[in-house]
Amino acid sequence: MESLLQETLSLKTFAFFLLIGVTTLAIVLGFVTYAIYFERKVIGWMQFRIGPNRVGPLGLLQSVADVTKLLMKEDTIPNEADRTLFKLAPVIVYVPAFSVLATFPFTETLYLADLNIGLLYYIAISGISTLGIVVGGWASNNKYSLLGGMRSAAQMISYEVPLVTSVVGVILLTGSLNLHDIVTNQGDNIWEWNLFPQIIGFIVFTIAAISELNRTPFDLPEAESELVAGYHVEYSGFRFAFFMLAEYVYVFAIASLATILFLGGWYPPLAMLDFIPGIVWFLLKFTAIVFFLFWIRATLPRIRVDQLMGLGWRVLLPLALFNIFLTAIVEFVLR
Amino acid sequence: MWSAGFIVFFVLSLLTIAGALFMISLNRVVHMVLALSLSFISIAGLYILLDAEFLAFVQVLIYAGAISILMIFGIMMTKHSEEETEEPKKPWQNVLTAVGVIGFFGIIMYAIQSTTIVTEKKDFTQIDTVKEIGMAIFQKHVIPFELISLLLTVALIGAIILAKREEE
Amino acid sequence: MESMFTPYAWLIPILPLLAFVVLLVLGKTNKTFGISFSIAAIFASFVLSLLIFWERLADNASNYVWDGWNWLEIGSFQISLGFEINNLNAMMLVIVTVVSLLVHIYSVGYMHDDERKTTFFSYIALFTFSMLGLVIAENIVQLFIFWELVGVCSFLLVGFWYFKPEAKAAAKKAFIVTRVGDLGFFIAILLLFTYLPEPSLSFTYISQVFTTDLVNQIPDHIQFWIALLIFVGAIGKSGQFPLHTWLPDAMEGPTPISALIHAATMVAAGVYLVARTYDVFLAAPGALEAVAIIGAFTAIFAAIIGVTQNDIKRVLAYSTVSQLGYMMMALGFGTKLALAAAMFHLLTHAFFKALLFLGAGSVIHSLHEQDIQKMGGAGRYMKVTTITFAIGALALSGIFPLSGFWSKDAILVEALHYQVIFFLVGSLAALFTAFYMTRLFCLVFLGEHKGKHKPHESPISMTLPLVVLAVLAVVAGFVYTPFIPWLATWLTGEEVGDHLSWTVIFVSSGAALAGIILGWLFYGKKAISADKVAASIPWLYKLSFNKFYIDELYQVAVVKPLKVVSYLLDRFDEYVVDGAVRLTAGATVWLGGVASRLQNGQIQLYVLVTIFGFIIFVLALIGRRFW
Amino acid sequence: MEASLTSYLALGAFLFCIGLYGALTKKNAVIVLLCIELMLNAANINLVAFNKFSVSVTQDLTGQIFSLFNIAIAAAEAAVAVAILIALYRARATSNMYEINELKD
Repeated sequence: MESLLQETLSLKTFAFFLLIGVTTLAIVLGFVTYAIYFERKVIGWMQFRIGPNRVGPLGLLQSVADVTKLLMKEDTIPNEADRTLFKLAPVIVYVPAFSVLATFPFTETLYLADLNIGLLYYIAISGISTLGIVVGGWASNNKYSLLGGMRSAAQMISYEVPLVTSVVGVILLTGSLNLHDIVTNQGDNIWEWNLFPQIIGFIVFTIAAISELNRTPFDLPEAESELVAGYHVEYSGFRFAFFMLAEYVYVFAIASLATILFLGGWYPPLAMLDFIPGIVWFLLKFTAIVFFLFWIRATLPRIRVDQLMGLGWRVLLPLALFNIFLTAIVEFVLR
Repeated sequence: MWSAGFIVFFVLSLLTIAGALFMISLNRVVHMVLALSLSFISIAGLYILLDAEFLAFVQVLIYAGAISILMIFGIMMTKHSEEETEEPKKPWQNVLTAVGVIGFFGIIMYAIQSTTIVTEKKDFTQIDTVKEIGMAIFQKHVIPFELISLLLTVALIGAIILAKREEE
Repeated sequence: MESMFTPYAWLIPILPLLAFVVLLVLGKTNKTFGISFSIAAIFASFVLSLLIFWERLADNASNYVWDGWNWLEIGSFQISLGFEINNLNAMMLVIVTVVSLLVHIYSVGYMHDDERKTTFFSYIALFTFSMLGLVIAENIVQLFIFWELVGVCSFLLVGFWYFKPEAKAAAKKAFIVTRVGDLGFFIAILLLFTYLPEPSLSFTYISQVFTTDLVNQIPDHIQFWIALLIFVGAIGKSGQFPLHTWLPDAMEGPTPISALIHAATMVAAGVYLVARTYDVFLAAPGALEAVAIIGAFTAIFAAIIGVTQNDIKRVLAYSTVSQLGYMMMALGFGTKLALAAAMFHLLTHAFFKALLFLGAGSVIHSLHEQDIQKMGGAGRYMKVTTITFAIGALALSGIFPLSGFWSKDAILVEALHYQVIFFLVGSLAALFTAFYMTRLFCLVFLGEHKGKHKPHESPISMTLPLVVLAVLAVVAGFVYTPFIPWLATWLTGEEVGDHLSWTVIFVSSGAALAGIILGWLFYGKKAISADKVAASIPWLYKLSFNKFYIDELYQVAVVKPLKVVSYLLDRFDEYVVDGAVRLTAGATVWLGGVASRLQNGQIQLYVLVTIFGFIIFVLALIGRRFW
Repeated sequence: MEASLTSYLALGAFLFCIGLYGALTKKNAVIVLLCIELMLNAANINLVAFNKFSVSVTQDLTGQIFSLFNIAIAAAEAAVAVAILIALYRARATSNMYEINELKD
């Protein structure tokens, strides 16, 4: 990236930048489309339903149709809304969501940027989305959306703390913030992954991540029964699509991150299985985590609002801190 | 020919200044906060240009992520619509301030221009800056670091106590 | 003889000072203890004085000087604080402490009902301290300090009843009039400072200079001025003409204070000063002559005024002025014997004048009245007071064998030796003295009671000092009689030969007796109408009654011009000085008003001001570079 | 053409002055706080730029570390300041700087 930046800007380099971006965007959009389909199918099966099955074979085009419908819908903006911010908010939410993907190493060689501080990059950039959510809720000039936005922001900030602290153990083990290094520091065997040494971290990370994603059982910001639909209640059409998109991109990101941090990235669970390409292993693990998220959603009831903050600050944060402490001591003793 | 670096610097500076100016001139407080967030993020970009990636993302994390939202929370907890319009109650004070600030700027620019600083563009790409920073903080600057941690704790407790509603 | 107690003489003034401090600290919290403490302290001082006096009685007891405490250094000049004990001030110590002790005891009764009696006691303790310090002062600067302290104390005490306008005025008058004399004294000190060959102001050295050839290093006229100016100081303090006016007015103070001032402390200070620096006067015959003339004039002048006064204390006050004139006159004769006579008169006068004042106080205490025209017949009710007062009056009049007779006799003998005119003036003054004392006694104690209050005898604490003083007034005279001139020998250190002069004894006794008989005829038997006599020489009566218009003269000659000057200065002050002050103040207030608008509580404005300050600072810094 | 140290310093000075102007004229306390944060950022730009451009033997990162401390302090300051504002708002029902002038009494 540095070398690229140092070059004089020519049409060629610019086109190259653009191409990378567009490709990534296409992949992500494809993922989101089929993640929604997958989610609906999974939940359908779990609830003894069939799920989407009408549009296309096995209903494979259902999500495409939904997205198309959203894009073609009328663009409505409430009269009393702050128009500029109302338009800006989805962008603020989506751009960071998309940007965080830049540092993920999917395999040994397949990555966009080998950033020294990839993990920090993820944490920092994803924080900006919160701003978008609050602004969106405020700009709608609707008390439900405002409340949803505030709740969402409070929840995201609160759970960001245990999320970050839970990965410190991994950073301690690796001695680097570089995601590539974190993966390579793990090994070809399942016991060489960070999963078992960092099992506490992994559990905290998973719970905090679900909460970060505003997914069940932590989907209080958009609890229909009490808040209509949360911060995006006034949004419709493609602006709403952006929020949805961002949410699913974050699902993608979190699943990738969990894979990278705890599940050995592209490494196979056993060394003898390394004939299978790394990308396959990565996708398998990734899919498992996504499935797990959907599974949770289908299984668990929503947590009560007064339990939410308590869980974050009083359970997860101490646990994560304990994990750091423990890791540090073990590291110190072993070295 | 301008290098990509310079163009990036130019654009980022422009964004930073634009954000700051918007913050000064916009009417609604939330807009101001967002404008300033733009500045903060652009400054983070400048840090990357200066090979301070770690600092850049700390900047994003703290300023764009935490402080901006904190300010928005502050606004939402204190705001009222009557304060949305900023009518200058004391125009002479604004004019005086403008004069003073321009004078101040002039002095600083004069100082910058008249000082000859031997510069050398160092290359930080060869070293792991994160590691270096970590080493420096925990070895060379460990006492300031501990003090900062103490400060943050005190600020945390203090803020909670200050903002807590008094017991009925 | 080894001096055992003399080295501790410094304790004598310190004890009253301690009493003063204790009284001051206690305030009004513990009146009984404070007063007891102060009496105990002064008693201790008295005992120590007696012991020292006893030590001095030994033959050839050398003067004791201690000046170990170096106080000031002015160039090569050293002024030390210390004390000196010689025969003269040993005697003074006894006089002062005994009178002060008796006044203390007397005050217990006299001030019994006063709210501020502890304050009163603290003042008299301070007064006693000042006077004792003055007496034992080792050098003339130290003496001057205590001299001024005495002035301050007299101011405080005369104005003790400050709620009375007369008392206030009298206090101010006492302070200001004596200040005129003090100025002279101070100039004298400066002259000494300038002209003394060696850098020292101790009495030892001064006396050494003026008794040896060293005196020739000082120009003659300077010697004269030094002596005269010292005498000016004494005039102020001792109430000599023309600065006597404060003394009668000082009667506004409580009566024990009058006794203290008139008998032992304040007025004696002037006489003592002249005696202390007698060598200086001996070197300047012109000044001596002035002393003698002023003393003589004061003696007769005050005696004449005393004849017509109606206030019991004023009569006594003029009597004091007159007697001080006697002493001064004696000092002016310029012989050692005259000095001894003056000091002897000071001693006897201290006793009988204190006695008279305390007796008068007792009468006032009992009658609540000071005008003798409204008194009468007190003798029947107040036996002790009457008898002691009679003794005092007789002693003052110079009736054989009371103390006043001997001391007056000693002075008149010297006067006869010096110049006959002084002898005649002295005798005439004695006649007047005897006359007005008789008048006073007759009007107060004899005749019918006129007042509303029924007189009663004063309490024991008041009569006891009267008795003691009466005894002293009777016996004190025997220390120096023409037959046994022990005191003169002791004081002067010279053998005094036979000094008997029958002429003097007869003339003075005759004058005294004549005065008493005249007085008796006028006021006792009322054989001759006083009013008719007064009417036959109205100008003299008026002059006397109005104290020769001295106060009025001052009013016209000094006070009025001063008032004009003061008025002009006041206008100057009001318009020019005050104007400048008001201008400054107004400008400051205006500036403050402007500045306070800056302080509107908004930090933003404060920071703005700070920025402007910074800009100005930096611009100045940059500008300096191009200068 | 390269971005020199002077460019960064000028940028920092400019941002600082904007922040100063805002801090001195805005009447909303929250905005004043934001302006102060902007001033801190301007200072940080200078620090990082000096770290990059200054001549030194070792490649130390003191400038960046200094900035880190700055950011930490700024965060603490913002938290406390907002808490104070909320408390003040509760007591005085205003966040208007012009009305917060207790300092003069």
